[in-house]
Amino acid sequence: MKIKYFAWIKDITKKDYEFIEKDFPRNINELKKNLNTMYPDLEKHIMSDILRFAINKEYVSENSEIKSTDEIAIFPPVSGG
Amino acid sequence: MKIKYFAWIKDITKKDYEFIEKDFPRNINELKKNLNTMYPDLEKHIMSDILRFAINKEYVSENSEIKSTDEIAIFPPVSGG
Amino acid sequence: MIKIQKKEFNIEKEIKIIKDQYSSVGAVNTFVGYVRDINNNRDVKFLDLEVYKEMAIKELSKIKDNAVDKWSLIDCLIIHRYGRLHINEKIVLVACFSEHRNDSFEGCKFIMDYLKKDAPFWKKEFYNEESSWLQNTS
Amino acid sequence: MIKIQKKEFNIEKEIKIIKDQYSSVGAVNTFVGYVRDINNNRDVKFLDLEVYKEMAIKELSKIKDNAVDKWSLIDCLIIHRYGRLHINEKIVLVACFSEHRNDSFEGCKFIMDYLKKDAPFWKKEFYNEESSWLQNTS
Repeated sequence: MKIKYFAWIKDITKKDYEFIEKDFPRNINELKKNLNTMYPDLEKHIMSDILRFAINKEYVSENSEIKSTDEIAIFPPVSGG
Repeated sequence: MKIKYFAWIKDITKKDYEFIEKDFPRNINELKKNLNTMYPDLEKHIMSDILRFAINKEYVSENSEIKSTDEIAIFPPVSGG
Repeated sequence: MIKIQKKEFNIEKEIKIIKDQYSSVGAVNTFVGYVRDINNNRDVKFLDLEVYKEMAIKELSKIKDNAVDKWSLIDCLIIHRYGRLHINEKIVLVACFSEHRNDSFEGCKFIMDYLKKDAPFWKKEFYNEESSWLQNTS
Repeated sequence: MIKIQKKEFNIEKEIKIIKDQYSSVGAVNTFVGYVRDINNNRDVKFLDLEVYKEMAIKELSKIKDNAVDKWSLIDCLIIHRYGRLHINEKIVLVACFSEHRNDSFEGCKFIMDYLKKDAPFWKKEFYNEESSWLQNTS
């Protein structure tokens, strides 16, 4: 499972992406819990609900199932255009 | 007094412009009467109120006064853009 | 800037001339109108565009000033061609320069609406063996 | 067509590539966004634009398809740059091609609104001695 980080999320994780190799979270909520543990500074943002999640380049708004082969992206509000 | 004609008005008047040298019409309504006499084929258009008049390159919507030195333009609905 | 001209224009170059003057511009909305191959279900060959030039400059300047005021535009460019124009040729360009995008969109729409209604230009369309003068609808 | 690229683009050339394919196009509305010298009252030096490229292509294609359907567009072009961009540089171009002008205006506005809301791009602005990540407001 590949996890990608963008914009200021990377300032917290200190990396662009990483792989989860075991104990895969089964859904987005489980992944959020894992992230809170891995990156305590991320917790307040995850709790505040401003971050967006995408599974395989598609937005997810609910607590979707995830598979071990999925690419999950976590990012702050966008600012393109 | 210079009178300018545009688009299909010219097909009726057979000219782009002409000068009125005497018996100047004092206002747009008098000019319309003169035009009806000069160009009988124009009358139905003048009566139907679709033509627009400009005095010295400014639209006039009412029966405005005109002076012997004015440039009057008469034209059909526009189709620019 | 108002330009009424026979010759073709380059969108990039025309916008750049204005944009280069203002580092505060963040948004440019541009409308370009072209001669289409079919109009009112008839095959168009070309069109002749007639203009009352001195009045068109006056009228477009007024429309432009109103748009600049109403939508806080930084600047605004209108180019309208006249003479014989063939299919796929550009007829008109309106570009509105503002800090933020909404003003540029609204300004450009406003100018196009009034240009279509009031600017003294007339199109005569030529078909295979006939021609006809057009009239803008609202 | 969707293009996500580092390099500068020429508005005239990009529009011509699409326009040349359709003689039925009578109207092209284009929006171009630029890096401004001042944002939120701060002097901007330059900005770094980050993108989630594969997702941006997917997301912009979806937005484009929706606009084409909703506004009967003949075609549509979106170019978005990424990487380091300096003041006065172009960031984004959206061009909507239609028969009549209203569809091109509405289509372009629709795409810009959704692009600002959903396309995965992030701007980091650099000032004299600081920098900050931006967030689009609605």
